[in-house]
Amino acid sequence: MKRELTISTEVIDEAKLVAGRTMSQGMGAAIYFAGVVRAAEGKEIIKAIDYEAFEVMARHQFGKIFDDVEKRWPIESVRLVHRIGVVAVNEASLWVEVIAPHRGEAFAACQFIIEEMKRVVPIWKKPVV
Amino acid sequence: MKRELTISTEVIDEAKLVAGRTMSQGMGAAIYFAGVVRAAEGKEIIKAIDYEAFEVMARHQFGKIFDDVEKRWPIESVRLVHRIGVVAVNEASLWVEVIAPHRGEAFAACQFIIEEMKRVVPIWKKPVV
Amino acid sequence: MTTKVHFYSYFKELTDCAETQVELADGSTIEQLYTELIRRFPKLAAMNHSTLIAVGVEYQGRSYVLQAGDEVSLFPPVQGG
Amino acid sequence: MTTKVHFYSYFKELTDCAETQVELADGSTIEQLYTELIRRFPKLAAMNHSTLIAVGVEYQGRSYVLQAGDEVSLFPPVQGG
Repeated sequence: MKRELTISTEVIDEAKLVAGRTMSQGMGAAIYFAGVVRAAEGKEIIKAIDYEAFEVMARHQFGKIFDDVEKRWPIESVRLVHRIGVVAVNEASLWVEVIAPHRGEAFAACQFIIEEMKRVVPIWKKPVV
Repeated sequence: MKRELTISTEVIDEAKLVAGRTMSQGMGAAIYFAGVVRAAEGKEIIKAIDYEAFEVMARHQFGKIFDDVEKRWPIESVRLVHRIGVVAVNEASLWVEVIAPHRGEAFAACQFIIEEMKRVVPIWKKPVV
Repeated sequence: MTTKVHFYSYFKELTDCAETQVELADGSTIEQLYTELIRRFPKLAAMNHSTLIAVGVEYQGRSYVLQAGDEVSLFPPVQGG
Repeated sequence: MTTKVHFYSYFKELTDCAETQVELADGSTIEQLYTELIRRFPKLAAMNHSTLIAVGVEYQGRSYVLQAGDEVSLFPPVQGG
């Protein structure tokens, strides 16, 4: 399984990432998830979220999640970008691409990656008011 | 719920579609599904799939699916493009975008749309060998 | 009553025809139309259990009573995506 | 044995500190380290049940026996995405 992980303060250029997709001829499904900063966290109206990562551990934990994905489903490729630092409302903080033969495993793997990330990857949010 | 349906013989420009996304400040999740033509249909190696639609009925049935989505989940917007005519291997025949407050409903609605489409929307495939 | 019938996908090849017209008594059902179509296009018979039928843009069952002006479509299971 | 400890997220604010060092007897566990940290930074005590602890890049439980050179990280529940 190909894997590409980016943890960066740069804006996530989704169109460019999509344009750069590679997919072998046996693959039939590409799923994308973009997680975008919302203006309201609870009842508070915010301007941005400041993301902090314990980066070396985050990379290691993402690697273990990708290992699990590879064992469970016939996924060809996962690309994941997590932005850190200040991410303004309406900008993406997370972008995930999963490429698979069929949509069932693509949806399952994409949801699994996000759920596992929220359980084990050391990244934290702080609202910017 | 905003809805945009395109049934067309033109190549689906995913990067351009993604770049054209609009999303209000309460939305936190955008899901994309791209269904891509595979080189093998069963045991046969193919060059393309020729898609035929009974277009006026297809539009009506997609409309009913979108009505159901609107009743079930707080989705802000659905955009769906289905290509018809000859679609070469490795090109997308279907592209779906769902924008929602949270990822749970975005994933659920996106999968529902595709499953319902495969059940009721009058579009057919013919392999091109 | 004259009813226009459309075929889609490989039903066009089974019937060698994209569109036909059937003359039916007023009050006829889709079932009666279907029986006449099978008489005219015997290869349709094998598809009996997988034939989908729409009147206009809505699916209808075999007991639907045809109205003047209805356009009926027959096709195999759909396969979008 | 000297153990380096890192704090992340609002644990840095609770302790007013990103990094500290603790002197422990050889063979000490994370539980013993944690007891010493609470003595030094009392506000951590309230977070007891939601504190995650890693040694290097792996999560570890309270009974883990610390080795020379281990770097320990303490942080609240993660919130990526």
